[in-house]
Amino acid sequence: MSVSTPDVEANQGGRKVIELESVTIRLAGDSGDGMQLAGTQFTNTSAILGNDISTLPDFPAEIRAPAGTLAGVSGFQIHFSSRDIHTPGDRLNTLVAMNPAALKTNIKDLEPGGLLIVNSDAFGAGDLHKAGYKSNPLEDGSLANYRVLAVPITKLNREAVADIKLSPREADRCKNFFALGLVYWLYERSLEPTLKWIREKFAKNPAILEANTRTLKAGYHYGETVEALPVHYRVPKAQIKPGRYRKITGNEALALGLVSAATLAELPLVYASYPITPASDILHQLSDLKRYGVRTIQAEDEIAAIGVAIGAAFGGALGVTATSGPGVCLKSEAIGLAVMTELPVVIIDVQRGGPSTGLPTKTEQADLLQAMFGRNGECPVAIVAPCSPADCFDMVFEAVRLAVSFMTPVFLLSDGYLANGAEPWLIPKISDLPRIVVKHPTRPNSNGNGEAHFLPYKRDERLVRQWAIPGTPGLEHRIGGLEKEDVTGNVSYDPLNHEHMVRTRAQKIANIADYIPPLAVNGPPEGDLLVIGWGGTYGAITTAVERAQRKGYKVAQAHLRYLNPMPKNTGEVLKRYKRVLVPELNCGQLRLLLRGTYLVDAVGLNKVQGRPFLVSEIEEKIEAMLR
Amino acid sequence: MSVSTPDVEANQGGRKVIELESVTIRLAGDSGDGMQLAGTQFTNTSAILGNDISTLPDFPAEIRAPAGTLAGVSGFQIHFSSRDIHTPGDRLNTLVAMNPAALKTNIKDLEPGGLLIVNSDAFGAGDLHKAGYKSNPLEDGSLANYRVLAVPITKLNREAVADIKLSPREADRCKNFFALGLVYWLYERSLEPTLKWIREKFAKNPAILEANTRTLKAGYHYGETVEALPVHYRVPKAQIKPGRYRKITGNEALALGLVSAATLAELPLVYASYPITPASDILHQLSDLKRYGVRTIQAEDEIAAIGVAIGAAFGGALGVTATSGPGVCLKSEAIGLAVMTELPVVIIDVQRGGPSTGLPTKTEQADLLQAMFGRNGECPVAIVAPCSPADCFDMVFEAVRLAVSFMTPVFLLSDGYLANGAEPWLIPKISDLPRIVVKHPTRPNSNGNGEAHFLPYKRDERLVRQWAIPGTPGLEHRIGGLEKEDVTGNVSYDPLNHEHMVRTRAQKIANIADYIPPLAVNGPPEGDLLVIGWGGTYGAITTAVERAQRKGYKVAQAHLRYLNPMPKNTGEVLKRYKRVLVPELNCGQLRLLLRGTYLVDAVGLNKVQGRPFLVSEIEEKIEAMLR
Amino acid sequence: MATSSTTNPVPVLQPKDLASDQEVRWCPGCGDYSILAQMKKALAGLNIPREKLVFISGIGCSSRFPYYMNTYGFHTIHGRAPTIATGLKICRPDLSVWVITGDGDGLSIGGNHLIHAIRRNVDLKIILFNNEIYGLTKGQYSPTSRIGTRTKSSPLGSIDNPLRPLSIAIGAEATFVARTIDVDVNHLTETLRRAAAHKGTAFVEVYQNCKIFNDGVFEYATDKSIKADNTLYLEHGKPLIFGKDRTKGIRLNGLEPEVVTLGQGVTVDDLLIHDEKAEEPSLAYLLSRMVYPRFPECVGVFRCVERPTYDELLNKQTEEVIRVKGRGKLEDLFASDDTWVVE
Amino acid sequence: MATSSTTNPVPVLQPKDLASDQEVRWCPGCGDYSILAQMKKALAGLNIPREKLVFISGIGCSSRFPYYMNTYGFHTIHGRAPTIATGLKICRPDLSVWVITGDGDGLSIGGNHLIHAIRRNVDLKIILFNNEIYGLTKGQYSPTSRIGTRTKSSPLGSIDNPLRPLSIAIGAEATFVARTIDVDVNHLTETLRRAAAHKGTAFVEVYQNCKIFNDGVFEYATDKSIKADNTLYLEHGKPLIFGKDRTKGIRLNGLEPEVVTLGQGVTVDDLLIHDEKAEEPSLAYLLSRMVYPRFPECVGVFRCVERPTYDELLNKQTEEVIRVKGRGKLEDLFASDDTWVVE
Ligand SMILES: Cc1ncc(C[n+]2csc(CCOP(=O)(O)OP(=O)(O)O)c2C)c(N)n1
Ligand SMILES: Cc1ncc(C[n+]2csc(CCOP(=O)(O)OP(=O)(O)O)c2C)c(N)n1
Ligand code: SF4
Ligand code: SF4
Ligand SMILES: [Mg+2]
Ligand SMILES: [Mg+2]
Repeated sequence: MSVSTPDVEANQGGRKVIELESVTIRLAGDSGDGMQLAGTQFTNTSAILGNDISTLPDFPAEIRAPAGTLAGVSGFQIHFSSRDIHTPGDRLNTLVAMNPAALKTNIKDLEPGGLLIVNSDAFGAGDLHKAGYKSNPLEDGSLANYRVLAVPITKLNREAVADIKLSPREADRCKNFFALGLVYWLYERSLEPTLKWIREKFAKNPAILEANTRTLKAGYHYGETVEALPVHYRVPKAQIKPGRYRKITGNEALALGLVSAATLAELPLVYASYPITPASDILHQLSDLKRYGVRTIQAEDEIAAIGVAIGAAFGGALGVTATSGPGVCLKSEAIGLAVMTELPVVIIDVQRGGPSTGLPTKTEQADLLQAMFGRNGECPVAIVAPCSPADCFDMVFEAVRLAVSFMTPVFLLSDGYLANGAEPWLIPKISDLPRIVVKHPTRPNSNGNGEAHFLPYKRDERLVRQWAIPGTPGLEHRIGGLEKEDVTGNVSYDPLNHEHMVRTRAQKIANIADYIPPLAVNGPPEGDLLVIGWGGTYGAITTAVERAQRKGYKVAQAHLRYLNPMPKNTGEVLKRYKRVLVPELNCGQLRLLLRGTYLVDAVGLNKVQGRPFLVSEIEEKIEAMLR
Repeated sequence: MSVSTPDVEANQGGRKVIELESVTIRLAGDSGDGMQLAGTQFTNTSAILGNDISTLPDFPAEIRAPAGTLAGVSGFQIHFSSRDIHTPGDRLNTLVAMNPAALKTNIKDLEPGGLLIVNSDAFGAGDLHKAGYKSNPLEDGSLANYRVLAVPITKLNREAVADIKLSPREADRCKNFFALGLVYWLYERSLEPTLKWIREKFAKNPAILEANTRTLKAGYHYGETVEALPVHYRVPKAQIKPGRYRKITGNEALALGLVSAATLAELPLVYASYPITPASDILHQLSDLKRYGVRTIQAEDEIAAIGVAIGAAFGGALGVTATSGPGVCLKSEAIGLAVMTELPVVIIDVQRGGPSTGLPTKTEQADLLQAMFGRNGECPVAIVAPCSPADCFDMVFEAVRLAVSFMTPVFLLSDGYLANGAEPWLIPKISDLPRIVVKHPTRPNSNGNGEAHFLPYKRDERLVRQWAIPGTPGLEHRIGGLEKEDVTGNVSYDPLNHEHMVRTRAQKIANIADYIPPLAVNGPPEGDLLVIGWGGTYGAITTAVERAQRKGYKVAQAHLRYLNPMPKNTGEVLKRYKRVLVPELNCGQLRLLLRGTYLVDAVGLNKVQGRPFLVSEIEEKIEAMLR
Repeated sequence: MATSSTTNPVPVLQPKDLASDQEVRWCPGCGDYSILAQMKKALAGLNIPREKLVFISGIGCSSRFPYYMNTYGFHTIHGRAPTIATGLKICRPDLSVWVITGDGDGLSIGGNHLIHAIRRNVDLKIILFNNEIYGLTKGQYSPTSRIGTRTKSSPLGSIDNPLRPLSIAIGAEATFVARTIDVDVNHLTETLRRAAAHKGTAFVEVYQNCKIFNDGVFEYATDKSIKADNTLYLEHGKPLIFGKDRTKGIRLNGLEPEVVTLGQGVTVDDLLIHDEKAEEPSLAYLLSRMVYPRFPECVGVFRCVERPTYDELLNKQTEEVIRVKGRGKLEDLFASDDTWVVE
Repeated sequence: MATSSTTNPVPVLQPKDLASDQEVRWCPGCGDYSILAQMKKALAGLNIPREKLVFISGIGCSSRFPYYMNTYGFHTIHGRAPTIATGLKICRPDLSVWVITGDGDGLSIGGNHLIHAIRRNVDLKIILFNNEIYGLTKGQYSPTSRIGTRTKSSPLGSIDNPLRPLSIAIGAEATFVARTIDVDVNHLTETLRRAAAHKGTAFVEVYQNCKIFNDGVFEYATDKSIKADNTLYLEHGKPLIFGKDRTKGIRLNGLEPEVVTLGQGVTVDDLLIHDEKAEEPSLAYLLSRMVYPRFPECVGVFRCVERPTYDELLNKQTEEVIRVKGRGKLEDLFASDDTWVVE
């Protein structure tokens, strides 16, 4: 979102203040430069200030590359606004580059005329060479299209902390806070929240505390004093639903959601996982929540992880496992076992760039058809997909609800963008959270020839079997992966029984459609175009569609958070629009399902770059289709 | 195929001879009764006699059940005809049941008025009990709808071999040949081929040789003499393409096809597999063909098996692995690696009943979407599917051709029915077999900055990269599962490169369509209905469609032997018919692909019983749709 | 499967109480029958209530076992039983969890899960039916088949050097390792009882005859006329003596065992003494290397030591934090990061 | 990757000839750098032509290794490198095939393939970089992490009893087993040379420091001031002596090793003599059990014996039938079942 025309022109401290609706900035530097921390501080401050926010970190590839190299660049992007926003922003209004490598890898995202703040101390010949610059961009005119503010950040930071007892390394480590202070001034943010954080964080280390405090202020004052900055900016409070908020990433939301769902369902949570980017953080989060009764197991591989989850489910616990695409391959046989034995397990797939090892740190949506069909035989499972970081909380809750109330494995499809992206989360009242009621049977469920029997595959009207658990006297039974006889669950090779069971398993999943909300439409109930998506593209699609609507196009948006089964009204919604557009970060997977299921001539907008959609990309496609 | 009205009535040896077009018989007994052997003998004899044949064994579940139980019944069905036939037959004209269990499990398939031959000596109280009969079916009138011939086979066989030195067990083991002899008489078959087989097989064991010879003849003469059989039958020679034939099962054809393709491509064949029903026999076959230069490895699991195949391919060999559905799950991650590294491997999936362990010995077609989509990321592979046992030879040849000429993994989808079913195979002339030309590069393929370089991901006009193998000086290079930079193959996280490579991999597979035959139509070029199928349903569909055509319906048939990519004209063919029917042994997997790709409102005929289609089932559906 | 119910289980079970209603489907003469019978006998003695017993298996003839026990049971997928058993045990320490596996299921496809369950010392009783063949898939050689074994998949004889189940288990830090034989019914029963009594992973290899595809492969250890000379029954604290008339023994020569005959100069005191409690597993390992025909093969408990179990440690860790910090409330959890209020 | 070509390779390679054009991407200070350098040095000496060298790895920091060698290389998938290396070796016995793996890649997800490659004795050189951590995924504990290791995934300390790579390898019938240390450059080079010289699976554990996530975990074995007392360098046929002034040794007490000080009554003759060629692996196993701080940890070649390799046996079997029966012709193959002619 580029700078909108100034609403207000004040004259304050001799400086112009320009009020803006939304701003997108990115802090970029070497992995060692602490950009993630500075970004987090800016985000928190802006949130407390009352802006709506959306952020996205950009980590370097998995291994720490040598300092100063392109591969070692780490960035943190913040979109803050006085309006309700849904994405971390397309183009940057301001870029802070702590070294040449950071400049080189990020400059392309800065809008023409955008503000570029660089640490000029880091542009020595060696630094330039490491970044592959033949000449110094600060001097060769290649940055002419931008407003460049070259600041000797290293030097100024050292001066700021000069008379504090610190090793040179420690001293230099503070420079991210100098930059942060400068940006705080630039956007009229109060230093207090960060100063408070510094006080708490470094309480045990007065020297560091003092150093960070001083350099933060020094950065701020530098902004005030230096002539080079004629204006600074103001982004007013946004209209936000009142309540207590926190910032949450998708992976955090999944962890919290799982603990909440288990607690409210009164089920012990057993989380078994094998580390894999970008899902590992869920394991890290949950391992730290043992006091909430969570049991985490780091298994020897993905097969073992889902095995543990299935075993836990057999024992009456909430069995959950998370992984990314390559791990889903390995879990697929065991998922089939859970389908055949009709045990509730939640499988989280934090999708990343594929195929094969692919792009482990990048985002993609290309595992949908794998989740639908990636198993032998007719093997239906339920699939849900959150649409934003905070929505991960609600949808993992749904995944748990569906798993235990339909005795089925449920896939939750997240992605690298949702996993690491953050947004404000209105902390829910516990009493407002859905209750999940689980009843393990305690007595036999039939009375064949006088004797009481337990029939493990006897079903209720929704076709769901009972969750009888070991330790219950009189309900002893055996389950397994061979085809089951209807009702008794005995092994059966009978042809008609097999057909009956295949169709029953399919119908049970289909029945879920009666227990999920219908597909909602954002925009006119009918019209020229429906833009339908799923997962993490929600924010970009929403923003694009709303812009197109403001331009007067008859376009609506629908977003599928339930992918199998789809909401009952999906087909009917699709038919209400002349054309259908399906933006996906894959080659058209949802599109195939919609076309095959509903015979609509859906068009795809497909991007497979390991990056989320830019709002503009979708906006252009919409206009191209309607113009 | 029920008995057609008699064409000829001869009077021969005081007996009527009725000439029939086609006959279907089944020999059923306990696993120990040698029914498979008797069936094979009858098949060979009929083939030599000039009939067209199609056979299907019906094994008991995997473990040998106690003798005489239902679970222990083993059957062998033979369809022999004076016309060109495509299936083992729907209903039985004659059933031989060696014990009550065999009767109970098979009688339902005998046509009304059909001939039932039972070994009356095996109907004691104990035998009846084991089979779960409350009363003796030979006496309680429950068989009134059939022509029952109760023969004391055990007794007669013992008499026949009485004065030969044999243990009682050895003596009784011969009784299958008594039954065989009787059936030979019934259908006017010569004993000579079987007598010859006996002479060769038991050359080292005169007693057994003599016993089998005698009892075979005794059975034949019993037919001649016993009054109970007023008629016998004649099935004349069929019009069959001249040449040398052998009987072949799908699994045999795959083994022979692989060896042939490797030999003609001048590639060493490395076949790595982990045993699994119904694919194990391919491993058994190939382990016995070491003198054809085959290397077989029984790996520790399916993952290791495909790992070995990929490693062999990297080394310049033809790497092949085979499994069934559960094993495909385990191989899926490694298949992704082969897609990313663009190495040629052939993956054979002999489909069985699913999901999970499912019905290991039964047939199904439910792994199509798994083969298409069962991997993380956008991960396209080529897929072919043979349509008959003998076609397994041709299609595995195709799989090899596509794999090595397009540097891609290729799936071959067989199934339990094709694997164990047999039909005559016209032995090809070696000179008529397709040549597969493989050239491993021996010198660098570029000249970047003066120096000669080898670029592993440089492609030809079909987008295929070169197959450079270790040991070649100057071509040293590294490949792997991380996204590759175009041309150089270096690891690349570049967004646009990723998109380019994803689309390039997809396009390479799409390009295969230029190198496969178009979809052929059997029947009118346009009309009311197109019946389109894939895999082992070919025989049943063909027969049903031809019958409907004879009844005057405007119905045509097309069968997909290439499923990814599909033949270029597929969409155009589909559009030429008012309606489209897709019979599948699954819940509609090809149907989803056709609808999603071509937006045709294809209707499904779906059977999921672990059994092949009956011709009548398809015939009825066709008429129901057109009536 | 449908099972008859006894809402208040009889305190002392009879073996027959442990039989399910399912028809047993192994081949006539299969060694599995005996193992099933002895298992029922062994468990009947322990008065663990039926509903507390769980049998978890992979895939194979042996893995059909759970269907025949009137307890809770799970016939899972090939090679993965230890993972599912681990999941069950960690959340249900109250259960007695048994894993039934085969030489293919446990050592071929399932080798990794087996060694990880063992090294973690999850409180599972793992019974490996070793018939040196793949029975269910109709007779291919297995990872325990001796070199040269001719099968459908090795018509010229297998070339894969076999694994020794006990050596692998000991290499994987096992706390309980034993070997027994299908037809030695008393020893089998006793060994199963010992396994049940062990806290931690109990790994038991059972020599099991596959009547159909590998008949007689253990004849040297089961044939009345010769078994005494080819097997050595281990007893804790006792010298290693064997032979028809117990005149032969095992002596250490440096670190190599050697067979000696008692009498001519050799006395019982020269013999190696068995110590199943030895701190270091070197003795158990050495015994696991003794292979027929060069040596008699040891039968009995090779090693039995105590170590905290994984399930116990895992649950302790949770209980401990809860004890110290108190059970977490969702409210606190949600507020565990900086929060702010919007009016 | 694009690589400069030398169509007729220089007979004797220099280490630098083995460097690829790819920028090395490990963290500054990572132990992997040293292993890479010594590998080049070790191989340069052997004059195996570059094109005959193949490095196959799984996934992990360590597994990036092949990209940095100007040989053939394959960065495969997590844990599966031994299977792919086996496939390559059996059809290309002419190549020198190296497997690079980590403690997670080789012992967690890949444990099963590792033990099967070892027991089959496929002619592979398997180098396991043991840093007792998952580096690439940013620091979770691994199957070799000591109990109590605090990581992102074990904030309260790990509870999984670790595997000892050498014990597992020996339990899996290994023919060559060695241990060396990233910073002991000469020993590392020499050990890699020994591995290269072994015919069969050579399994080498390298203590490797992960600067970022597990820094200093091997300090006891690398710190100049103390390493002499905490490590014992094995030499074939020599007594087990160690210590700063080589006054300490290892003596056998029954089957338990014990640390003794030479001098007071204890002479070198009392000490255990190392024998890497011992027929039975019990000694190697016992040495693999010696763990700091109770014992010095052995470094060097634990075991090195000859056994036919899998690849060799496999190819022999084929050559043999062909020699005896003659190379099969397709015509015979097609006619291998009864045939009949239709005129
Ligand atoms: C994933 C998978 N691969 C292969 C199989 C086929 N299979 C079933 S059991 C078995 C081996 C059985 O051998 P073992 O474990 O020794 O058991 P046994 O039958 O000898 O008791 C195999 C290969 C399968 N069911 N699943
Ligand atoms: C199937 C699969 N699961 C998980 C991962 C994630 N992963 C990559 S490397 C690794 C472990 C690396 O540890 P190690 O083998 O010790 O190598 P190191 O990085 O320590 O050298 C994991 C879990 C993956 N790439 N693939
Ligand atoms: S095949 Fe062998 S192991 Fe399986 S049931 Fe029959 S005898 Fe037992
Ligand atoms: S994370 Fe550790 S092992 Fe990986 S490169 Fe960095 S220092 Fe080396
Ligand atoms: Mg077995
Ligand atoms: Mg590691």
